[in-house]
Amino acid sequence: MQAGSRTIHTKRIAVGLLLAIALLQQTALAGPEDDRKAFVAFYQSRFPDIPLQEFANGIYAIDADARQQWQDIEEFPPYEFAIDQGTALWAERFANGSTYSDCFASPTAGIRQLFPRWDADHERVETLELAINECRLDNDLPDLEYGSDELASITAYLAFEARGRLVDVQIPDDDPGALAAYEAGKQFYYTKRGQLNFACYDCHVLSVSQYVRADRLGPSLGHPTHFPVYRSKLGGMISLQQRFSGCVRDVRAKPFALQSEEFRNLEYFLNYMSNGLELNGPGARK
Amino acid sequence: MQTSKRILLKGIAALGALAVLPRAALAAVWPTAAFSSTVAKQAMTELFGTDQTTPSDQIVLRIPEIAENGAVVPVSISTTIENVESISIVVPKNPRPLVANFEMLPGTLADVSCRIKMGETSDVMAVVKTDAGLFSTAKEVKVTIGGCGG
Amino acid sequence: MAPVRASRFNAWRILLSLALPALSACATDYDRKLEEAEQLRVTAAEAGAEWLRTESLLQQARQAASDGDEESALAYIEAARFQAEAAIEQAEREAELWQHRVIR
Amino acid sequence: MASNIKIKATLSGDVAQIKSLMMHPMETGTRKDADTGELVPAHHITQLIFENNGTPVMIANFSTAVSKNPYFSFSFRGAKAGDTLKVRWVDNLGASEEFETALG
Repeated sequence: MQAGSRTIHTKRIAVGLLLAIALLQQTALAGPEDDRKAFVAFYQSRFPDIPLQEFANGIYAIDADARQQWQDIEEFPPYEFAIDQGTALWAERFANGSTYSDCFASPTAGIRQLFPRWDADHERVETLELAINECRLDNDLPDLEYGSDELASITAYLAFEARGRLVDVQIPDDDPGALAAYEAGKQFYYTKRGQLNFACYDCHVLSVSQYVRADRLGPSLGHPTHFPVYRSKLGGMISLQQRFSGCVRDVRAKPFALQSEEFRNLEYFLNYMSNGLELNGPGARK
Repeated sequence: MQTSKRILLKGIAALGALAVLPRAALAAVWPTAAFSSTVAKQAMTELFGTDQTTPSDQIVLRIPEIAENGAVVPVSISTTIENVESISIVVPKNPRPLVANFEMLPGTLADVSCRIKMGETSDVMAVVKTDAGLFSTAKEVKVTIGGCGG
Repeated sequence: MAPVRASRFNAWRILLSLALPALSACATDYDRKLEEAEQLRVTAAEAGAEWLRTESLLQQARQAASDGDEESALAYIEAARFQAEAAIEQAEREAELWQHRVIR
Repeated sequence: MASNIKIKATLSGDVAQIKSLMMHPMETGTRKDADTGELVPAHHITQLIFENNGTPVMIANFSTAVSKNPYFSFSFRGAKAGDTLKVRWVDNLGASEEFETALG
């Protein structure tokens, strides 16, 4: 009896150990690329009739009536004024004779897709907005306010120039900080917050395409490709992080500041999930 | 400001010479009473002299069934009816039902699009004025209260 | 405006503390509860979990207090405290739970 | 400075399709300012006039219920490449703006 039960016990421990090792291995293996593949696979199995690239159009890939209205607005979208303003701002010479172009090594069509990126020097995720203000700082100019029309115009212009390029966010493996930032963004995405106790995941994965009052929830895959967007509701442009801020407020949590570490990490994670999709900003949304 | 003064003067001149000026100059007067009216029938009477229209299937009114956003509802109106003088958009449940009025001039085709605001669920009427009278078609557009949007 | 109101409230409290020792205990109670609730809110914020209205509830409490409405002030503090505690619990729970949602 | 009026014109045969977009707040006069709580006065385009080589081809009369940053499109016959299309708007406060473009 005693020997028998001990054997069973040992067996249990062995099985338990094996399971633990398997789990550990799985966790160890589940790097960003596995996350992304699983993320994409979820949406593809949830919407088998929607071609992958269509996800860049957000909810308009799913809702035909809304898509028609969106296309009507895209006939002559109000964000064209923002692109014009951004074009003019981009061309302006600073007092020292330099321009924004001088801050970036790439041609204008090659800038948007470099961001968000891991900035090893500052040990942080650098967004396009941050890079534009870095450029201003280097030229002794004051920051543009995050959420300002001026900044949105410049990003709208750069987004327009980069249309058709692919999202290609890199997580350099020679710097553990990059992976940590990605993981922090991922944790944010899956963490419930606010009085309504919702995670990004709850609306945009679990309940994707369901109604929240009169709105249908859009997929997270492809969400970052079309920002900044002209919002009909506001009659102006907003950045991706302003959208984050709106979502956080909508679940009754106190929003983080624009360009806070939390939001930049989330932007890093979300963009990584959309790697391979076409950039199609600026966009028009309700 | 200079330009606007000139336009104002033109408007006054047009008012003073209603009888002799061609239709183009006539139309340069914004129909204040019709646009100020809070009742659709009254607005139409102010604009056309009557609120009676003949339903017509020769008018194509393209408008969403459910507005994504009441602040921006795309509308397109075209018609094969001949000798169109004007096309108007009337939203009876809006605080000011007459939304817009487009004057057709010689050569203008009866095919217009714009984006309008709707305060609540309502019919949207396209009214086509021709030398043979008023024709119309209408569609209901549901305006809902958003959740989070875009 | 605000400093004037605050001093008026202080004067009112001093008056009360002279005349009604029992009620003056309430005023101290208010200070202590406000401080506690504020501390909890800060803890929730540090966990990145503060709810939307907690801060404005505390602001409403201060406003009610400066208007001399101690009952409302205490009710606002209580509501803020509830939110802050719930947010902290939520953050503690989520520190582990989020991992179970990750799409694999 | 970039213009506040944008035109996209396409010619097919002698028919020109004109799409226009204007930057204008189109205030209804019934909206309250979020900060002050005061009504924002009505401010909207009243007329939009298109002329081709000096001949009016469309007069659009707008109420406050045309969306912010108005879009308007129409077509007319009798156009040819090189024609000058002029658009001018006037608003209820007496402001106006115009823009010219060549067809084709």
